[in-house]
Amino acid sequence: MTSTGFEPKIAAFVCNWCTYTGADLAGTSRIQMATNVRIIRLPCTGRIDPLFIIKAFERGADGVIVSGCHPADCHYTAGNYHARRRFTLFNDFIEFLGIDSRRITFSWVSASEGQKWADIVNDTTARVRELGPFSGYRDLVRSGLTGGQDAGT
Amino acid sequence: MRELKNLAKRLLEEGTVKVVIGYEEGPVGVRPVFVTRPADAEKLVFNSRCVQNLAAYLSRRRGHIARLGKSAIVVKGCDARAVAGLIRESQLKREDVVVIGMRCGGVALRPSDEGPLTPETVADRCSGCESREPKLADHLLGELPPAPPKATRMFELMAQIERMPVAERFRFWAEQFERCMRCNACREVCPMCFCERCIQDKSQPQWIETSPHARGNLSWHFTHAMHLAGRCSSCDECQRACPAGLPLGLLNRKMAEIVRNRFEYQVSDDSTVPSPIGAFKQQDPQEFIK
Amino acid sequence: MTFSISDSGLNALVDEVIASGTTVIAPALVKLSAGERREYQKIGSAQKMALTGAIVSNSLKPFIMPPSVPLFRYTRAKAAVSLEPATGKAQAAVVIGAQACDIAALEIVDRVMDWDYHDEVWFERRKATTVISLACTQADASCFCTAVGSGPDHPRGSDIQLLRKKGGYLARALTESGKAFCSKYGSHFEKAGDDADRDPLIKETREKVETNLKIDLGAIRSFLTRNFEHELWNDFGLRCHGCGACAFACPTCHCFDIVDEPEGITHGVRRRNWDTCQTAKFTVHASGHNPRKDQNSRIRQRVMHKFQIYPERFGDVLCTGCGRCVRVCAGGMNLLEILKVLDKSAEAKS
Amino acid sequence: MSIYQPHLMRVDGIIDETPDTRTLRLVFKDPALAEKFDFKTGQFGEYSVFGAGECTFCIASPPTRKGYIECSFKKCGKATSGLRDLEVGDEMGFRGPYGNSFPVEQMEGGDIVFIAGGIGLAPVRSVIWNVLDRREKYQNVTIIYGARTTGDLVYKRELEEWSRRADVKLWQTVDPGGETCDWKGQVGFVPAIVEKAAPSAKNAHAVICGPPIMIKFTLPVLSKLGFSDDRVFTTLENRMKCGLGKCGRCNIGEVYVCKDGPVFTAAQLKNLPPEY
Repeated sequence: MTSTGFEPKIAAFVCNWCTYTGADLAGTSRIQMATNVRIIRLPCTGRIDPLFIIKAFERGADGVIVSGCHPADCHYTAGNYHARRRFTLFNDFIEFLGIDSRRITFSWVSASEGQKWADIVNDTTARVRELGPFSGYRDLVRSGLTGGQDAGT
Repeated sequence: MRELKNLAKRLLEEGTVKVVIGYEEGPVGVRPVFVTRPADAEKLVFNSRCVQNLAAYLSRRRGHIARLGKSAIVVKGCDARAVAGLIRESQLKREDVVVIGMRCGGVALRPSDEGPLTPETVADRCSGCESREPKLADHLLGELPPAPPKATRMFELMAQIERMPVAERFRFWAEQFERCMRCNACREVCPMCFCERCIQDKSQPQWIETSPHARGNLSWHFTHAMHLAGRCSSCDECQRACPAGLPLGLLNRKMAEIVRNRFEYQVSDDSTVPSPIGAFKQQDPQEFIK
Repeated sequence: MTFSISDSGLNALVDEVIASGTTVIAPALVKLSAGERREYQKIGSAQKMALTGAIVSNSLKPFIMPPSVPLFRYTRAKAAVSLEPATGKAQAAVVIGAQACDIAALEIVDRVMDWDYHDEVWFERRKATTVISLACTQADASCFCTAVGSGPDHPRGSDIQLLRKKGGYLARALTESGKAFCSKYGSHFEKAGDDADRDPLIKETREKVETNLKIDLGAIRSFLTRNFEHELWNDFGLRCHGCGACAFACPTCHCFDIVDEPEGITHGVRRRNWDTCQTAKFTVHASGHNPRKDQNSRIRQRVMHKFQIYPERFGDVLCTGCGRCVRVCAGGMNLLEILKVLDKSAEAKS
Repeated sequence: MSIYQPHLMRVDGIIDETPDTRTLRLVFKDPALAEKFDFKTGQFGEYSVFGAGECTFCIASPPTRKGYIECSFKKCGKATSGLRDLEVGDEMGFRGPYGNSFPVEQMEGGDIVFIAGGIGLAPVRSVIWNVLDRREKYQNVTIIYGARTTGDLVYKRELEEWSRRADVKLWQTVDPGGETCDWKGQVGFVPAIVEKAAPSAKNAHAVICGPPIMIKFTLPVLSKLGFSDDRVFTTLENRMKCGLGKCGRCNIGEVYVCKDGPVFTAAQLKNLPPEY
């Protein structure tokens, strides 16, 4: 437990065929890992819309993991190739909007890589814990006077 | 532009097209015009104040224009990229539109900006434009004017933002999106935004909060830029149409830069080249994926 | 009662009001990537005020009816629900140096917001705001306030009206809260001012605006009543993108949407957001049927609501001629042009 | 409390009329309000499901029955799906009553013909029970109700009850092809059945509500039978948000459906611009 006692909340969007099974393998192999991650299962990385990641940050997630099958392993043959292009754009563009891309981990974890999944979880949790909480997005709501009408002093 | 008026009159008289979508001198600056009668072809003009991207009027969502019948459209190089985009994504058949390409010497920022083009009044997209003579055209009119002066304000703003640390950059965009009132002019004026029902209008689930507070606005503008990745013809109409004066063109410019660096793809007016997000390569970059 | 106040006196007055914790809203210069413009803003000090310059690009609407305002927060605990009103938090505010068209708009919208049901969400901010107008000396080709019963120095809706003169302003207290404000900050005001010293530019501005548009509102209203299906409506909608920027920039457009926004599984907030009749989803029924199918019918609705529907019920037009709808339109729509066509058709008919 | 804050209600009863139509019986959480609450038949309200939004329905129960209100709705959007997920005992919101009402006092002493199609029976049912609870004040009461198929008939128990009453003439019909083998009612579209029923127009009023196509073809039949346009009442459904004249959404020409309606006479309908 760190001095500040901050425990990051991390959302993980994983593909059902490889990473979810890999994570399951990590569990059955009794591999110890951080408990900050909440796994959301999707059919394929191709179904992981950047909007899901934005929604996670919008609702107060401090970090996000996106993981799926290695290229050429995709159950739907090309899901992860399309996803790779989308994540490439997402990763650079999110940085431009001012969201630290170190809060997001993209990875390929196959069904047999239980240990790799545990490492991903631990590394991401440690990194995000060090980056600190990220409630900036969720608190962007300024009720009452909005529309940027504030010229300051 | 005598050539343009005669061509429009001939096309209408022959019945090749039912409407010519072009520019006219409006009460406050140049504005779009829909010429259906040959006599009205006299209204058509083409000068450095023809800023609007008329390709937005070709999208199927404009039922009341499509009903007029086959159309001819006056395009500059940047507009031709949008027409190619509509054809590439099968919103429009090539033979359903007569493209009147205009050789362009750069346009001003606003359709009401009189006077010659200077680095302060020229539009951002015109600096270093290589498509001043559109290739996608059935007719190509006008001599090629000299290259426009270079406007540097967008490059300076882009550099300034990129120099900021990430937290300050978040605050910069948060303040910008604090001004947005979600009138959606950036969506309605964009030729590549032709979805029948935008994701904002889908309420089950409501992915993007429609309330105009900074959080909902950031999610919307982020998604808009992602949906335009590798498709945006960088005509900067979204930036011009924004009543709050947000630098929306910057978002698309950054996305275009990422697409160029990562996938060596440049949006062009050649509709046969597939857009990058629809396709993929085995050896796409993936150094950021663990 | 006409006072006068010097430039420095007004700055001192503004600083004192700010120091007292009251929000002060005034035109301020804003530097944007899209260039510099004058906007009503909450200012932190008097020197932020920019009382002269281009026409103010936004209106006072965001301060009285913000683009998004929470109505109440709900929390759900299993079956039970508890509501916590989010209204009732409006602070006292003073608007200084507002244009006549923006202030007249507040009073026009007051009528709708008080029609049978008193809309507290609107009136709590409205009552907490003292409005000090400044006679307008900047008009462009899109202004037509004189054509709709207003004008650059029209006092309608102002608690205190300032009129520029050499070295300062004439100040006319027009309402009870205006007089109360003048007496509260009496030290800044000097002895009675003479109306004759007012800046001649005000009169020139009025003449300039009068050349932009001259119409007969009554004729237009009766023409509109009988010509719902006139074919002239089919020509207006072609260049319009149907975005709604005109309705959002307009100080008198008051239509809104009510939306629930869950911020978690068990709690969230119900918000009132700006909306516009220019989009299809404004009137689409759950069955998919849409009484206003294309853009022409939506433009007809906007013109009808302003120049026939509202006047039929409240006597006045729902427009103050500020010209913002023309300035923000990306498609080049022009309300002055539409009104001229209607005025000509009304004359031809009668 | 602002005019947009709903009263809290508790779901007291749920009846599934058809696979996609449901009736909710709602009671006020605050008993003092339950006592004081009153409305006229034909008025509507905004029903809130917190987190999903508000939807606009007429109050389907008659004002003569105190202590609760009912609404019937078809699940087809976000808010109605939210309503659909409510269980007995859950709390939700109600704002109202809004709008004008059917002039049941003016109809006293004469005949009344009720014509309804599909879920259009909901607003009409409120008027029917309002009339039947004071049956002695009216002459003949005829009810003509049609739906696409027998499965689409709503308020089946009440239809059963009305058919057994001697002082009510009930015609039930289903669209051609919608009937089942043991269907004893009429078969045909509502306008045809109205023509067949041929209720007398002498000193009579009509209350009609249903899909626009049914109203379009039934009004001429009624005028042929001698019903004058100002004696035929219908209720219009337009998209609404505030329900009290502020949000600028429900107007047809200069008529605000939430303020001047939702109840209109056929005469008023005729000079409304074609925008509904």
